[in-house]
Amino acid sequence: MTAGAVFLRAAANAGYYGMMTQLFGAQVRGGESAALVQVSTEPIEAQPDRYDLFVALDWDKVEQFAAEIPLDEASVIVADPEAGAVPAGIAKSKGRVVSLKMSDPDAIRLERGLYGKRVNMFAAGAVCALIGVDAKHVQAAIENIFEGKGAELIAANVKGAVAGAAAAPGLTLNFRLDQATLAARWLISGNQALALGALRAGVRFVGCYPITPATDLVEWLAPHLKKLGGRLVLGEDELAAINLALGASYAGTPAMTVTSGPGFSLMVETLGLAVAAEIPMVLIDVMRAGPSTGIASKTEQSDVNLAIYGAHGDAPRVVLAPISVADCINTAEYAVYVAESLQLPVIVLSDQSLGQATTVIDPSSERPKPLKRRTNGVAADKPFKRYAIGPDPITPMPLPGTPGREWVAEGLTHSEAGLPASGAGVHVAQINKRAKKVQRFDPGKYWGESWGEGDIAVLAFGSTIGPARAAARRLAAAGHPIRVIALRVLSPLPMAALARALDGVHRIIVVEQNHGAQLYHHLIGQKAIPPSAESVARPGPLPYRPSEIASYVV
Amino acid sequence: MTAGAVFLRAAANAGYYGMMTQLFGAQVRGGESAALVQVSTEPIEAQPDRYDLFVALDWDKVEQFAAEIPLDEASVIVADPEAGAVPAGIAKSKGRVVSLKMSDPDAIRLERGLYGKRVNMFAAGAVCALIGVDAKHVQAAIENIFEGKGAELIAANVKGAVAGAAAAPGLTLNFRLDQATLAARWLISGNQALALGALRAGVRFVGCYPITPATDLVEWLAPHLKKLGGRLVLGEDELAAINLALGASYAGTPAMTVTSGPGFSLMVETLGLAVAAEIPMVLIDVMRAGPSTGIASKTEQSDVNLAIYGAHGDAPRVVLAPISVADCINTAEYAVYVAESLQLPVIVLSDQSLGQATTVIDPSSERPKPLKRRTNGVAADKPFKRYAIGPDPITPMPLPGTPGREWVAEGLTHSEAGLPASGAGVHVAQINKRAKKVQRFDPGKYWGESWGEGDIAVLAFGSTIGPARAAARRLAAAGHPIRVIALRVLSPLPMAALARALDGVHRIIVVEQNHGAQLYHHLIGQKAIPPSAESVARPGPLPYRPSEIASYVV
Amino acid sequence: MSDAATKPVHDQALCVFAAKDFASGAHPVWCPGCGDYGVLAGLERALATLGKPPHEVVLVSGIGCSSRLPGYMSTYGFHGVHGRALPVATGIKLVRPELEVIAVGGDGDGYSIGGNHFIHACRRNADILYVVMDNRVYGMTKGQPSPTTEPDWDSDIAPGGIGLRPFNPLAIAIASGANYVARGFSGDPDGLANLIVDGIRWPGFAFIEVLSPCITFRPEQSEWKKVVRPTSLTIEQDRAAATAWCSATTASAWVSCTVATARRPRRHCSRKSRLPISNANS
Amino acid sequence: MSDAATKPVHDQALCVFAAKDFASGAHPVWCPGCGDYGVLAGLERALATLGKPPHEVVLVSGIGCSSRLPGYMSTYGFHGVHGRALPVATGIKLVRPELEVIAVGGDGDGYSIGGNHFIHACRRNADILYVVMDNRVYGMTKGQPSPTTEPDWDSDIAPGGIGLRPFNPLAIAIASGANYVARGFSGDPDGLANLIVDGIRWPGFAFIEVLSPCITFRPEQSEWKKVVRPTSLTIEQDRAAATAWCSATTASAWVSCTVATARRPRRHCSRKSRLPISNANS
Ligand SMILES: Cc1ncc(C[n+]2csc(CCOP(=O)(O)OP(=O)(O)O)c2C)c(N)n1
Ligand SMILES: Cc1ncc(C[n+]2csc(CCOP(=O)(O)OP(=O)(O)O)c2C)c(N)n1
Ligand code: SF4
Ligand code: SF4
Ligand SMILES: [Mg+2]
Ligand SMILES: [Mg+2]
Repeated sequence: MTAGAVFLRAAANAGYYGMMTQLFGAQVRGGESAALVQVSTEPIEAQPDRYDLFVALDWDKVEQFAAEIPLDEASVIVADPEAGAVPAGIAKSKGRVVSLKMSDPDAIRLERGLYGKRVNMFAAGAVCALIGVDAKHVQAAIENIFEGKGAELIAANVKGAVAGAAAAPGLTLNFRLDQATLAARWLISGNQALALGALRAGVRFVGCYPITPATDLVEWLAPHLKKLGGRLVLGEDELAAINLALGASYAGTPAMTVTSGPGFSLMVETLGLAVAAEIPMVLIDVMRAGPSTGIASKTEQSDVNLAIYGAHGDAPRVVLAPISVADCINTAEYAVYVAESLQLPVIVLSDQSLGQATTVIDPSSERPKPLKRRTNGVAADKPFKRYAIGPDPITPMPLPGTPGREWVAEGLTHSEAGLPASGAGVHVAQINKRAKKVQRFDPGKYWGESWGEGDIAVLAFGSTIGPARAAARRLAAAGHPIRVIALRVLSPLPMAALARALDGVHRIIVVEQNHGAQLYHHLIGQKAIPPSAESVARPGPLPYRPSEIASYVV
Repeated sequence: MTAGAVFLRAAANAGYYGMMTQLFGAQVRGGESAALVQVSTEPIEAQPDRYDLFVALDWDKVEQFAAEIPLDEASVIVADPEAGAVPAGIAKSKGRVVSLKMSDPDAIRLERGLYGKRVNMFAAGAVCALIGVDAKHVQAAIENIFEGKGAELIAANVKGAVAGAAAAPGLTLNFRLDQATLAARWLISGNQALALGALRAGVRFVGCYPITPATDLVEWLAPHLKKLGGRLVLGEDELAAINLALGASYAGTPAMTVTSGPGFSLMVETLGLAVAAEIPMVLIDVMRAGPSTGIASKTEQSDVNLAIYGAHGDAPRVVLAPISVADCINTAEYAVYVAESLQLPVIVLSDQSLGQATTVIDPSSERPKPLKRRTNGVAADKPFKRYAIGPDPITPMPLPGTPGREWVAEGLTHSEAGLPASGAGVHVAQINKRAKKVQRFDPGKYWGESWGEGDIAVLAFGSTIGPARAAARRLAAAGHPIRVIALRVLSPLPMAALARALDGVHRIIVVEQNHGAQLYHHLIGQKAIPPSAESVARPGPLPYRPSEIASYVV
Repeated sequence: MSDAATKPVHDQALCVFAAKDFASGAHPVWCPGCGDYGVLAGLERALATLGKPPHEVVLVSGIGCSSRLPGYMSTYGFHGVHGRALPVATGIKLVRPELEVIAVGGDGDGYSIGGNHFIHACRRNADILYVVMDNRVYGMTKGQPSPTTEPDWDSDIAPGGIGLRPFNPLAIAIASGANYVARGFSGDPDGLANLIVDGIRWPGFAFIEVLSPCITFRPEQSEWKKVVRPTSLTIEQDRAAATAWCSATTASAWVSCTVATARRPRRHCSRKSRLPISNANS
Repeated sequence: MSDAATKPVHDQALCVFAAKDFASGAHPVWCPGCGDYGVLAGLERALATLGKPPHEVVLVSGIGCSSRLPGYMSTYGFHGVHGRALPVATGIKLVRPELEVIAVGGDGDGYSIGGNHFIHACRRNADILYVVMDNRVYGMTKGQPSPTTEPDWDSDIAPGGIGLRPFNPLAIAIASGANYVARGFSGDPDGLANLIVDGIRWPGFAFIEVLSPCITFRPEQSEWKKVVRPTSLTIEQDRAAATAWCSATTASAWVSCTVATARRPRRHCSRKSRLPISNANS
């Protein structure tokens, strides 16, 4: 892991783009693992069809990762001969095996224990040298990653990397990349990017309960929130987490909860309350493989149905999905603004694949326009009409503490003044009010994005957009231009924008990572695409490869 | 209330069909209320467009019920002149007002206190006499309803009814019904009928938590379960309730949980577990007006989305809806068989309108064919392959206690032996296994029902079927024959049967009681009906009237 | 016990509000005679005594007859879903510490579906007051046994009685780390108002269990008013009461909670907070 | 304490199984050195001692490192969702009283998300055993403070410490009405096996809190084995220990639960059941 991190950071320091994802074995901690790193002079948004280079530190249980680390005859497998024979699952790729002595038999026990990562650093140093990353960038990366761990440890690791770099030329491999262009870039994961966006938008309260793969999002957020005077509260469960957030939001602080599938399922009752009582809140779901506990650490996009349709009763909400790791920042920021301005829950559907991919991004200078919640109730007759029915379905929600505007947030069917009521008139009026907020919601240019031309369109969301775009580039290069349409707003569907994006398209292919073709059926059910549209849907845990999409299209 | 019950039971005793629904004011207990009773020589399945007779015992806060008690110029309003003037909300119906002295100013305080229902009984007696129900049936009804309350109370109530009957001729009203045909019929509510069906199917364990309008279902069930050696356990919350049921089912006892919207929302996480671990269970949702706490005591059909799509991940389940109060028995029984045989959760979507309508039904002699769960695992290698992948997606689940067949029910992605696994192969294999069980599920004739001919079809489910059929009868009589198609299986949609039922139809109208047209979009999304189909959807709490549907159709 | 919490209740300087200023004017849905009217009165009086203006008070509740209370007061309110009042109240208080946040509800809402939030609120120790109107029944759903219901109470859903030992809110609150634990009686709104004032002033989580009869589904509870003995206000005056109090606040607090002790005003079981107050994690 | 519960543990007549007969053979995902291995060993030994065949035993768990345990045993099992082991176990036991039903899990699973089921299982008193492997951390999610975590334990999610008084499982169990409450240590699988045998034989709900170190996220817990002092087996032999035991089982049980008391075998805090056993409502 650390080897991958050093490699990626060194490459980033040298001006390359890159992305790292990680694989872990079954053991909770300390078992086998693998870091998958790509570097390029171009931005990277998806895992590749194949890897060029495979460096084995040891072979222990590595075969379980074979499906996730595609290799072929053109791949090079670097391994320490002392680690033993290449296991069958890796060897069957027919990749060329190159020997490299990495372990230092002379290292004293203390060195191996205390500085145990030296083999890793050797590998990192060697790979950096192979692609042409300067030693100074490697050193800087090591200093950054081992910051605070002491000079001794850093020196030992640098020593390992230097040894690796020295050994690299002996391999006579050519993986040298073109010269990179230096620019101010960020090394960030999707989870961190979502957290950052939420902070930017003013979120200062987070109610949460740990759950993989969303925990690192809140762990990253915790110290930052603290610095900004905000609060992160660990609830006793997800029911507490979402209700804590809802309370804080009612009290005037933009608030959020962060979870993954199982926690999300537990939250839908209170989600309905946020709809009915019209309280803004953001719920981030970093999707993992389901159903039930599923595979906690692996990706899937199978909570689409729950996000759009979860909760009893008619409970309209807004569902967004980030378009890329970089876009996580803007989508999160936008989500908060939508929630605050429409006074309803906004769900952000990310997934493990986006969330835990550490990526070099070009930070965008453009940010969503801030939108605030309306708190300035008009001079009130008593009682204050929090839920007034009128031309504008969005009605002011004064902050508690405001004199003369006292109101009760109400989850029962209620009158304009927020008192429980059970007549047909009030019930329908309030349902219409809430529905109108969503119907009239116009995301403008935030509806999604569209690239390319041609009469075939691949429609995707979240982490399937990257591979779809990579597939499109490949197809275009082969003379088959297609469009890629990325939906940021999954619900309510941006019908007009989508229709424009689909103009002139004769074949629509909806690509998503779940078994039920959840987005596809949603799009058809809402008449956003015709029943003749095609579906490419399969569950996780493997990420889509560009070739998988490209080969379906042609 | 008691007056309505006596009237309905007396009419039933006399051989009439009938249905009673009840209205309550805001006060938790002891406030204003109204009983809506219909009687007829034909079976009744829906609330009418108008009522013939309105008997006011007092006028206190009665106007709040006006929308739910449609009256017109042809209606007769019977009231005690001492109760004061007819309130505007009732008077505006222009119904003819007839005076009838009901209260007995000479009744001593004890009589009014202890036998306080005498005014009610006077009214019941009078109404029974008006439609021609013999006094002996009234007396039997009173004896039945006040059973165990003592002879003195019964005598006093009978006295009141007799007085009412004696006063009836003086009103010179003609509401006399045709002679009824006596038959063995049942007076039962939809909730009771569901409970009965579940018991018939062998449900012997219920985990529940009280919630209106599902509580009376389990309250009716409790003593019966006890008698049959079963158990009803009141959980500390809905999370406990569904997990209690799941545990009991795993252990071999057909088990069920019963709830309404808010409780259902809390249950979807465990619902996903039942899917993943393949444990049979039945979840009855007696729908009420939502979202959130909504209107607890009023009807709506707005949990369709949650029932079909609730739970994170791909979690295929079966969703059924009873076709009528009488059908609640068979649908519940069938639900249990489907759950047991497919080893998955089956949701029964009833609603307050069906559940709390006390109805005279002809019990059906036909019952669903029993289906049992497969417990006889083949002679096992160790470990036992509970989740074996093979041609049949339904694999035996031996009961705990069976030697040599030990297995672990598992909610994580698991191997055939039920051990947690995270590879793509096992994940996809198990997802496919679960999906296949649902895809191959063939409900046969239980898919739904269809009545009538013509090229217009009204498609409905649950409590909207009754008014749709009433509308169809009216339209047919007026020379506009239409079809009514009732779906019992809402998911997976019975595509072939539905296509047959729709054969030759040019206009499809989906009628449902929610704002979002949830069933309609589901049908379109699954391509069961074309996008050109029409939707009639509105929320509760008012029941659909036949005229509402008829006037949309033509 | 801090100074704030032992201040005399009727501090005239603060009394710029009357109890009626805290009434919303909405007509309660409660049955005539319901104990919750007394709790409403007690709350109104306590807030008047404290002199906090209505707009600086937030009442938070779940679902149940008792949970309807926020709608009947002129303060801000949050009538959420069943069982979740405490996390909502905590969220409000943490971001707006200057507001007076009071969670209210019933025994079903608080001890059954809300039980987990209850025990964790006790340890989280946010500066909120929690008032539970315990009628030992689910009133709103028409009479099922709650966690505090006597094991032999007959009902439709549990014929012959639920057969479970009742949940002991005071003992569990103490075991969970609550510092202010008291019990009041809705039949004594003034005594209750005193407890509420104390509880609000208490610098941390304060819990008041109020015996509040459900006259509709537990009509026998109307007898409570006879069983609740008036005891001397200053227990030090009364050796026997002092002894009883002592034992009640230590080991056996959780077995000796009978109705007879209900009206002892300021019956706090307080332990010095071992941790800073209002530290509902950072 | 009933006779069954005080029977000597090594009743040879019953020992027709060896501990290894209860191992599934699956390789645990636990980190090498995790305390849960000791609990697994203790359970295997206890079941061998009891002589129940594997197929008559059902192990029920939620989610967490500790909750993976059922997969490592050769019995029937139910690995459900996070926090819900107890209602599942109760459902199983109520319909199949002849099966031995044991719920296991962690401090997060049992005291955090599962806290409500915990307190209600104590009062419901179904005849099941509940073993919590308490490592004062969420291990599976990589190191966040659980309800039992010390307030000053630093972690990414709560920098500087969560700042809350720890949840006291023993005190809460007792306050909630549990009759059999004990604490064991995973570093002493034999002592633990004794407790488990006792707990299974106990005719009602039995709760064993096991200190089970997480050597990965709480490496300092490997010191526990040093702090856990061996105390004389029969406390009557030791006046000081007896006194300490006494106070620990009464009022202050919930403040004196330090690691030092962890290894006292058969440290039951038992009160005579006030209600019939296994009465998890009718
Ligand atoms: C999630 C959920 N489950 C169940 C209900 C139904 N319900 C409403 S109030 C209530 C119990 C109320 O009891 P309690 O809190 O004691 O209040 P009381 O009516 O006795 O004052 C229940 C179970 C609900 N509204 N939501
Ligand atoms: C509903 C839900 N929320 C959160 C999680 C994530 N999660 C898995 S295990 C766990 C905590 C485990 O802690 P503990 O029970 O103490 O077990 P340990 O791993 O320490 O043995 C959490 C929060 C989940 N799986 N499901
Ligand atoms: S049912 Fe009971 S608790 Fe509810 S309002 Fe009536 S008396 Fe009060
Ligand atoms: S993380 Fe901790 S609790 Fe989990 S297996 Fe490793 S040592 Fe055990
Ligand atoms: Mg109550
Ligand atoms: Mg733990």
